[in-house]
Amino acid sequence: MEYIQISIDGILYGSSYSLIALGFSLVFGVMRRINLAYGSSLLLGIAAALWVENKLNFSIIFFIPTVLIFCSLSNLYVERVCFAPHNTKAGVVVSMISSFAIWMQLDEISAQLLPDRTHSFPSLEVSTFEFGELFFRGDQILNIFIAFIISAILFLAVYKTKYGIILRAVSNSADTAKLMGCNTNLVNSLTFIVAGVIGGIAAFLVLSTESQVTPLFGFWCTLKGLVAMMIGGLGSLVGAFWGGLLLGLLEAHLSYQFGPVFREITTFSILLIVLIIRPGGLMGVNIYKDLKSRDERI
Amino acid sequence: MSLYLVTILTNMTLISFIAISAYLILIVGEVSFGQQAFFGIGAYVTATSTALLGLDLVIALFFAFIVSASFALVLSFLTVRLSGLYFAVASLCFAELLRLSLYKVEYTVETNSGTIGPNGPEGFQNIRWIFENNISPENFLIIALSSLLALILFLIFMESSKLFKNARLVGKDQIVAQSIGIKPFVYRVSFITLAGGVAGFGGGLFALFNTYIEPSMFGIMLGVHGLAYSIIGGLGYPLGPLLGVFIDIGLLESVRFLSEYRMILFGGLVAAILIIFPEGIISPRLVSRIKRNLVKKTNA
Amino acid sequence: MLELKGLKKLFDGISVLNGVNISFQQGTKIGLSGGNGTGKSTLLNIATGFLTPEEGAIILNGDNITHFEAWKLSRLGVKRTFQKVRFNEALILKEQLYTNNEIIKKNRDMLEGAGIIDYLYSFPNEVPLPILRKIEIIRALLDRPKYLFLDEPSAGMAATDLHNFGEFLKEYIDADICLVVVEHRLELMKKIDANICELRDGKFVSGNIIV
Amino acid sequence: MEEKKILEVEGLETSYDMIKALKGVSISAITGKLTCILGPNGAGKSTLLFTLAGILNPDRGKVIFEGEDITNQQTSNLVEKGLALVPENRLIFPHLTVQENLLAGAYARLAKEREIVEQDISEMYARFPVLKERSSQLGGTMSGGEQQMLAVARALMSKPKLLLMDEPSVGLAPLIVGEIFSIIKQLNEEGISIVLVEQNASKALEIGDYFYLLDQGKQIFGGSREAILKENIIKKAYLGESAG
Repeated sequence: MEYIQISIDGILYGSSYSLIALGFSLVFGVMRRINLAYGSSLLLGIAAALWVENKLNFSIIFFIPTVLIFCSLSNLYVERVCFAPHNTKAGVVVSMISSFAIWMQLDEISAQLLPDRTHSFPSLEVSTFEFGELFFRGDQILNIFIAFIISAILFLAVYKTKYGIILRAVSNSADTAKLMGCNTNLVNSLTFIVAGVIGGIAAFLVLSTESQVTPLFGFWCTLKGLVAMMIGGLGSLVGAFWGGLLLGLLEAHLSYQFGPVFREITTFSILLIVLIIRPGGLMGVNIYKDLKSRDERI
Repeated sequence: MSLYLVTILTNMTLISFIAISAYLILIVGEVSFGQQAFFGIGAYVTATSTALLGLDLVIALFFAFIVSASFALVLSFLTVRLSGLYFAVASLCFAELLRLSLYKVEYTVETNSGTIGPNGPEGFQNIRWIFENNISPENFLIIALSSLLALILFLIFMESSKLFKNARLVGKDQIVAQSIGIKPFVYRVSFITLAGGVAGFGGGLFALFNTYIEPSMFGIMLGVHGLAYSIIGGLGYPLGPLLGVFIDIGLLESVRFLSEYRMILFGGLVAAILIIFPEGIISPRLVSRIKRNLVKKTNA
Repeated sequence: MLELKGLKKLFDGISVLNGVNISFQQGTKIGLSGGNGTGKSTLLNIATGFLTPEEGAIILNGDNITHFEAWKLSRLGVKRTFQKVRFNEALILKEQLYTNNEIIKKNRDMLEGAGIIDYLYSFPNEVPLPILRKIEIIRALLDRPKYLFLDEPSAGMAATDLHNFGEFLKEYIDADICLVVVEHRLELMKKIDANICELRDGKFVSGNIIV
Repeated sequence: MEEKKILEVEGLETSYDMIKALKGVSISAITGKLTCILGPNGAGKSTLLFTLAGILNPDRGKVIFEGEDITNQQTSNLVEKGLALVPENRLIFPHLTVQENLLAGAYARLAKEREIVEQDISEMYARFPVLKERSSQLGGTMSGGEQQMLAVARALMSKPKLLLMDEPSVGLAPLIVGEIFSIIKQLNEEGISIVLVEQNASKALEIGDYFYLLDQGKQIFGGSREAILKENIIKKAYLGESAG
C-alpha cells in the first residue's frame, strides 16, 4: 500500500514536470533548439504578474491572464534576442549559450521584482481526498488533468489542424517551408508565445500547489522540463507528457529509499543514462536519427 | 595595492582557469556545461591533500589536476556518441552528479584548529594552508597569476603545433579531419581530459585561497560563467577567455554602482556580443587576419 | 587493389546502390559516370569510409576493411575530395594544407605549376573555385595517397577551367595512384584517359566501359 | 510582335557560399511561354532561381515581376504575388502526408479560403491520380517520380502565375523524366508561365520556347529554339559533354 501511495504521489508530482516539458518540447519540435531560458522566462512572467498584483491588488480572475501575458512576453523576448538572430545552422549552439546568458538576466530581473527569498503565491484551495487508504491531493489531480488536456489539445492542434501542418512543415524543413511562402520568423515567434502561455499555465498550477515562489523556480523549471522532455523524447509532445510522469515516479521512489538528495541525483542519473543509451529519448528516436543523418550528409 | 583589488584580481585569475577549460573543449567543437564540477573536484582534492595529508602545494595541485582530469576522461568516454546539444546536456548531468555526490562525502578529523575534512553539505572547512605557510594575499595572487601565465604561455606556444591545429580542424569539420587521416576521437578525449585537469588545477588554488569550500559553490552558474567568458572572448587565441573574464568581472563587477545589476547587464551583454560577434571578439578569423598581416609585413 | 563487392545501400528505404561490384587497381584511372542521383557519390562515400553499406564488403589488398572509419582509410592511402569544397573560412589556405613548411618547400614546383602559390595566404572566399578544387587535391596529394577519389570536380567550372584542370591532373597525379573521378561531364574523363563506367539504377551498366 | 514580359532580370550578381555564383545575368521570361535556363553543374542556375524566389539576396541587379521591382523582397510576399518555386531534389516535407504537403503548399490561403483549397486539392488529385492513391502516405516514403509530382502539385497549390522549376529531371529514370516533362508542357499550355532550369538539355530542347545558356555565372547565349539549334555554341559549351 505504501508503494502505491508513493507511486501516486510521484506520478501526481510528475504532472508538473509534464506541463513544463510540453512547452520545451513545442519549441524544440519546431525549431530544433533548446531554450535554456524557458524556466527563467516563466519565473519572470510570474514575478511581473505578482508585482503588478501587489500594486493593483486584483483578484485571481485577473491574475491568471496577467501571468499568461507576461509569460508570453518574456518568451517572445527570449526568442527575439537569443533565437531570431542565430537562425543559421551554426547558430544552434550559439543560441543555446545566448539563452543561458538571458537566463541569468531574467533571474536577476525577477529577483529585483520579488526581493524576498520566498514569496507567497495564491493557492487554488482544492481539498485533499481519500480513496480507501490512499490520499490524493486535489490540486495535483487538477494538474495531471490539465497536463493531459493540454498535451491532447496540442497534439490535436499539431496533427489535425491546418496551423499544425504549417508548424510541422517548418519543423520538417524551415527552408522548404519558406519556399511555400511561409514566414518562418513569424511561426517561430508564435511558437514561443504559445510555449509561454502553456508555461504560464504550468507555472501557475505548480506554484499554487506549492503556495509559494522562490528565486530557484526558474532553474527548477528548466531543469525538470528539460529532463522530462529528453527522457520522453526530444520534440515529442506525447513523450514529454509521459516523460514527466515517469520522472516524478522514479524520483519519488528513489528519494523515499535513499533520502532527499537522491531526488536530484535521480534526475541527473536518468538523463545521463538516457542520453548515453538512447540519445533520442524513449519516444523520439526518429527525430534524433533524422537530425544525425541531416548533419552527416556530405 | 588595496585588499579589494587583490581579491578581485585573484578571483579573476581563478575563474580564468574555468574559462580556459571551457575554451579547450570549445576548440574541439563541443560545449561543456560541466567544467565547474572539475573545478570542485580539484578544490576538494587539494583541500584533502594539504589539510588532511599535509602534502606540498605542488604535489597537491598535481593531484588536483590528475584526479579531475581522470573524471573528465570518464565523461569523454561516456559521451563518445554525443555531440552538440546532447553533449552539453550530458556534461551538465555528469557535473551535477559529481557535485551532488560531494554532499555524501564525509570524512572529518578533529584538530586543534577545528574540524577539517569534507563534511557533506557543511563543506570542507579550515583549509589553513595559506596561514600555515604565511602567504599574504599579494603573494597568493602572484602564485595564482604566475600559474595562469604559465598556462597561457603554454597554450600560445601550442597554438602553432600540429596537435592544436588538428584539434581545431576536428572542432570545425570532422569530415575534412577524417579525410586527411585525423581520428577525431583521440582529440576529443584528450582535450576534454586536459580541460578537466586545467579546471581542477584552478579549483585547487581556489580552495587554498578561500580556506573553505562546499558543494553548493560548484553549481552550474559557475561553469556557465566560464563558458560565457570564453565564448564572448572568442576562440581565436588563448587570450580570448581572459578578455571575457575582464569584461565581466573587471568592468561590471568592479564598477560598484553597476554591480547590483551586474547579472542583468552581463546577460544582456553576452546576448548582444553574440549577435554582433557570433564567434566571439577574438575570433579565429580575426587572428588569421592579424597573422597574415604580420607575415606580409615581415616579407615586405 | 581496392575492391567493392556486392554493395547495397538504402536511404530512407529507397535503394541507391543495388549490388555494385568494382575494383580499383593502382596505376589506373577510372571515371564513374551516371546521371544525378544514380548513386555515384554514395559509392564514393562508401569506398572512402564515410558511409557504411547495408550489405557487401570493401577489401583492400585482401583485407576486409568494410567497417573501417574514414580516418583509417585515409591513413591507408584512400583519400578524397568533396563535391562542395570544404574549407574553414577563417583560416588562410596555407594552414589548410595541414602539412609543414618543409613539405611545402619540397613541393614548390607543383604548387607553382598548379598556379596556387600566390593564393596560399588568401582566405577561401578570396579565391576562385578552380583554385580551391586544386588545393583540395593537393592537400590529399601531399600525403601520398594510393587511391584518390574526386567527387564531381568539374562542378562550377567553365570549359576553359576544365581544360586547365585536366592538364593539372595529368601532370601532377603520379602514375602509381589509382585516380577515380566521379563526374557526369565526359570531357574531363576523356582528357585524363580514364576508363569510364556508368552507374544506372544502382548498378553498373554492363559492357559499356569506354576506353 | 510585342510580347509581354512576366519577368525581367537585369545584371544580377549573387554570392552564395563564399563564391560569387552569378556575375551579371540578364534574362527575361515572356508571359505564357516556357523559358529554359541551361548550363553545366555549378553554372549558377540554381543560384539564379534562388535569387528570383527571394531566398538569396543579390549583391547587385534588379528583378522585375509583372512590371514591379521585386528585388530583395521576401519569399512569402513573392508567393502571394504569384511566383512559386519547385526546388531541386523535390524537397517535399518527408514527415507530412501527401495531403498535408499539398495543404502546406497553399500556405498563404490556408486560413482564408478553406473550401477553395479543398477544391484545389481534388483538382490536383484529378491531375495526378497517383497522388490521390497515396494521399495519406508520408511524403518521404514515395518514389522519386511521385515526389517530383507532389512537388509540382504543391507549388501549383499557391496558384502561381510564374512557376520556377529547378532541375525536375534530377535522379529520375528516363521514362519518368518524360512523364514529368509532358506535365510541364501541359501546364505551360494551360497558361502558366514557366522558367525551367535544366541540365538535361536535350529534354529541355523538346519543350522550351526560349533558351538561356549560363556558364560560370555569366549568360553566354539567349534566344529562341530556332536560334539555339542553329548556333553551335550549346554543343561546344555543353551538350556534347553531357552523359545524361
